[in-house]
Amino acid sequence: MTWETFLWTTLGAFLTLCTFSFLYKDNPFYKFAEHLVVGVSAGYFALVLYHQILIPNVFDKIFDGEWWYIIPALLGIMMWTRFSRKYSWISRWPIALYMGIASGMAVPREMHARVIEQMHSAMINIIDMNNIMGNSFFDTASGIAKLIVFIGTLSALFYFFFSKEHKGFFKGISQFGIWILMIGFGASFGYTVMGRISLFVQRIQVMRDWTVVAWADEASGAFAVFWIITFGVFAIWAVFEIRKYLRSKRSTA
Amino acid sequence: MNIFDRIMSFDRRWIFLSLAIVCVVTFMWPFHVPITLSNEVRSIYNRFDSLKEGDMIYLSVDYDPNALAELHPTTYVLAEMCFRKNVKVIFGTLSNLGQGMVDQVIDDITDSVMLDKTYNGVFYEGREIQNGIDYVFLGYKPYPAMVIQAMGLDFRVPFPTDYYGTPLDSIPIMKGVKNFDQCKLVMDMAAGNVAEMWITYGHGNYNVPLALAVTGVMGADMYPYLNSGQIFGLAAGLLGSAQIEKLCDNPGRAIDGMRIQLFAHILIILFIIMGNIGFFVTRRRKKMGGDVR
Amino acid sequence: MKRQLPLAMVFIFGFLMIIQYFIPHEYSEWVNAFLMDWMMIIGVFALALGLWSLTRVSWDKVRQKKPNWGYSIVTLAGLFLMMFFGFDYFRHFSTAVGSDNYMYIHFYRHIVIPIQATMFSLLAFFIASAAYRAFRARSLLATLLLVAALVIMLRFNPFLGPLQPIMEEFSVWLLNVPNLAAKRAIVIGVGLGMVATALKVILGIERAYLGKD
Amino acid sequence: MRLKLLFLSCLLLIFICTSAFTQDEAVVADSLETTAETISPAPATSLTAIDKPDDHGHGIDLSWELSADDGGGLMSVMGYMIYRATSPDGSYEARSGLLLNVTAYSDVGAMNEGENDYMPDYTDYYYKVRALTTDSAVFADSEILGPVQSFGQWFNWKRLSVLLLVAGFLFLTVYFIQKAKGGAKLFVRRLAGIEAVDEAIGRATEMGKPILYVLGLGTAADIATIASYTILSRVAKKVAEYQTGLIVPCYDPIVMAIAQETVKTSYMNAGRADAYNEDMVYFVTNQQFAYVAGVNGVMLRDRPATNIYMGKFYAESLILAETGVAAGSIQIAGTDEISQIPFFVVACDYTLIGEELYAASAYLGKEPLLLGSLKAQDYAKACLIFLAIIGFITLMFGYHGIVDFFHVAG
Repeated sequence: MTWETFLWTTLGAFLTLCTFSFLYKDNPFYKFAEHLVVGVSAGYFALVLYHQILIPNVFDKIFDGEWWYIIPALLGIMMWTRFSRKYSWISRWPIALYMGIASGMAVPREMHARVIEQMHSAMINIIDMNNIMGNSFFDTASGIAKLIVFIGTLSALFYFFFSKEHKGFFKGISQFGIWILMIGFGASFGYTVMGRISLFVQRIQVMRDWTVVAWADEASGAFAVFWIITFGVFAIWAVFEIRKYLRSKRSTA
Repeated sequence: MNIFDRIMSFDRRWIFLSLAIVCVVTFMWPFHVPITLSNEVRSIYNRFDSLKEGDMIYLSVDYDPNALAELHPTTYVLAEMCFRKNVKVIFGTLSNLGQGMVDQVIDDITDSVMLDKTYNGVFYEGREIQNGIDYVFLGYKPYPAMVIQAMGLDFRVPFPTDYYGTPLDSIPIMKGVKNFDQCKLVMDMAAGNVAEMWITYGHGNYNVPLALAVTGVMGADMYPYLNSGQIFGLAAGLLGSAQIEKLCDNPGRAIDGMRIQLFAHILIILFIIMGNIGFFVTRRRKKMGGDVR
Repeated sequence: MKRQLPLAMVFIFGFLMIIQYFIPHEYSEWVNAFLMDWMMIIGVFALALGLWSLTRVSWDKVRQKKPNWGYSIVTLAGLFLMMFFGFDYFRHFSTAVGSDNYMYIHFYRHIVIPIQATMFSLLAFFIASAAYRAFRARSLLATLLLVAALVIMLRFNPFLGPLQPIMEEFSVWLLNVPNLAAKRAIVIGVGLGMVATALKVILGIERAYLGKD
Repeated sequence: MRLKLLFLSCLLLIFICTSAFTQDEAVVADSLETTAETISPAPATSLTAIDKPDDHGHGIDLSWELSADDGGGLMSVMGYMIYRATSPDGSYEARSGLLLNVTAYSDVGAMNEGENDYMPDYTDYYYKVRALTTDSAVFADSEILGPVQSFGQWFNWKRLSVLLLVAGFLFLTVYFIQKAKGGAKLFVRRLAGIEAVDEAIGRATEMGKPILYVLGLGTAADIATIASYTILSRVAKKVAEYQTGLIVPCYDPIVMAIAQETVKTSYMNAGRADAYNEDMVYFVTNQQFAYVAGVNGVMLRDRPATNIYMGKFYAESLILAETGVAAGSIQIAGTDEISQIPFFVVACDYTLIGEELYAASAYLGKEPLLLGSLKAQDYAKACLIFLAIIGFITLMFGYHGIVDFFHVAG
């Protein structure tokens, strides 16, 4: 490993620790990492848009003779009237255009993708399945399971009625609907736990790899210095925290 | 304030700390965890185990780096198992980033065997794993459904040459190998809809004995195919990979990952149980008119 | 002019896009692609507003010496260094221009990626603390939530012994039956809600975003 | 083109070697080859070609009947290929790969001039289908069919059901809005999450702390974000009336611009234009977790009394909500992102699930116009449930009409 890569990866490792320190409480290290990443990522994003959209999709096109790209460019520039108090109403035109296009796009497409497609798959034939009872109690392909999905879907939809008081029969069915919703939420939650733990494991792996590589190489001296400094800084901070804590305890007692 | 009140008003940073400790410790310390074996994974192993020297199988590596954590261990273990048993392997991929995956698997195993004569604790006495003799890598072609159908006719149709540019006819192990009829089984490691294509076109058209290793998310959707007998085995997610590693007696990343997952889950479940006990006890006292603070 | 024209534009472009969906002709495809480009381009220009806002808020903190003002200098420094590297046509670091600039790439790789990945991995902890706090059998609904989550989390636990395969099967059932029903109902409801909201915007009933006068 | 030919010739080569014999005896095949394969097969018949319907042009649909020798007769036909020319006796070029056991094919070319495989509209094309055998020299061409032209359509009939549903929904919306304008009383049931908003603003005022409103990660084009503006405008109005602080960190610059306009309007409506400050609504950054880091910082340092999350949220939902819990804020969330609802349900005090987010604006405003559209939504839902039940029952008796209505092919 060269000194150069050593320094860069060490910076990354240090910032990783800074971010993890947030789990304990808000602290100067986290504040530093947070403010740094906000600035750097905003700058990064600005440049990405500049190089990947503004240049190829606007300037290049206009200069290549597709003059009509001046129109969206002008609309974009109209957004800048927001810098002025007097003319800021002009910025409503591009906003109105944006909202119009977005809403118009959504109407048929969402109707198709969400409502129609889901309705289609909600209506299942439970009879022509050759196993109505299924192979076992928890067979997901059985007719009974399919019937539960169908009834569950409809009752959960009943829960979303807004202009009807949930009373009588209506109450029963929307109650069943909310049971279904809750079981579904619990299941998704439990299912996600596994993936989230592996995110943390990945970070451990990154830190371990960095440690192994750094130790194994000529930069190991600098590596030791890094660890000493990092731990030293964190330790001093911890001592201050503990003292503060003890003092507060004494004062309350 | 008694113990139950303490549980109820417990600082969540203790949870963070214990979770971090559990993860780091289980990560660093390779102790043994029991892994329960499911029938669908066991049947994959049994098929592989019954292969004889000189048999041929097809391994389809249809995932990209995103699913690497879950499926890579399976590919490693199964490929290694075949090499060990002198079973010939045809590698192919239907995912455009899959070539890198196959390359990595082949390189890691062959290099290790070449240098140390061992791979992951398995000793290869006086033997090397050679391209064209122990395995062949066909490479990647787009349009998975078409490729599977064409391979059912003849491997030479979609892949006139292998990944390295050698014509298939001049590769020793491809002599007399025409299509899936000469393969004892097809194992598909898939992230995405390629798995269903293998079922529809591979199994449906050519009746190949097919087993799948898929990502955890896809697992639940694949059970119907298992029940209907379209696939003979199914390994889903990291859990499936870990079971295969265990069955093949070749522990690696999947078992490591499982160990951490398992203990982290147990810890979280313990916390949930503790929270509920605390909740019930304090509630009962509240009902009895006790002092709750 | 200040209010009627924008409302008219929303109406016209909204209906244009609805109609466009039903016309397969290539002219209609061209219009669609062109308008998508418009939205993207307006977004690029609007970014200047965003950067200005970030700069001003940070600078105000520094100037007025608000609490934690020192960190705002870090934000500003990060932002402007990145901009400088990205526009460095004089090749101060003897490397390529623009998004291939050495410093630009390394700042991204070794500052943005580690911090973002770590932020993401905090979820491992938060999912545990959220589970601890919320999964209590307070009511029937909370119990259903709790039981479903527990079953799924126990599905691969070998310490359960003979119960484990049952848990496995039960969790597959939970994911494919009640979970599917819940998701499907939510998707249909959300679809209707979206269409209703979009229609309200097009018809000019929802107009909070346009401002007054 | 060359690839296709290579593909085909390769295939043929292999078939020559292996077709009539078992694979192990491929070597013997050479000597017997000539006797087996000299009779031409029967050609494919009843070739039809029409412009591909419901498309943007540049495509022609073909269909034919299998050759008599495919799967019967001589059993010699193994597949088909489509050939096209621009005049009946011009040079025919292959337009498809080998088609196994099919009787239909769509010949689709590129739309723009200069692209590879460009297929101009309103041009006469002539087609023939070639039935191929294992011997590349033995094949049979169908009769030549033509001329056919391709052209784009002005209505996509496959999407008719979408049009009908959109039109029906539009009708319901307009009808109920008219009815509401006429002064009809419309009932809406209570929604805990919505009522909590008022309460939470009151609490923030008592505590003298600000309210944090997060619009989520959506762009201004996401309908969830649009719904969120409306909620923001109601919240901002109440905040202005109570003179509480408001913090709106934004993820997208256009969202920021619109949110500024929304908040400003609300302050003006509340008669407190002087209290509005441009920096209430500000841009953070457009990278997911960097944004989360920034918002977390606000929660821990400004200690808002209430956090309101409305809009599109992804994996960051739980990070935000748990930090909010640590900071001791009351939290109200609403999102249409299904995978994130469970996390909000678990970590927040009140959650608007899916459609409730879209209904929230009507609730908060209590304007008859908005309530009217809520009523339309309910009627639409009732119709869908009714149709689903009918479809479900008729399906059991083998009638697919309703199910097919809800299937959009293109």
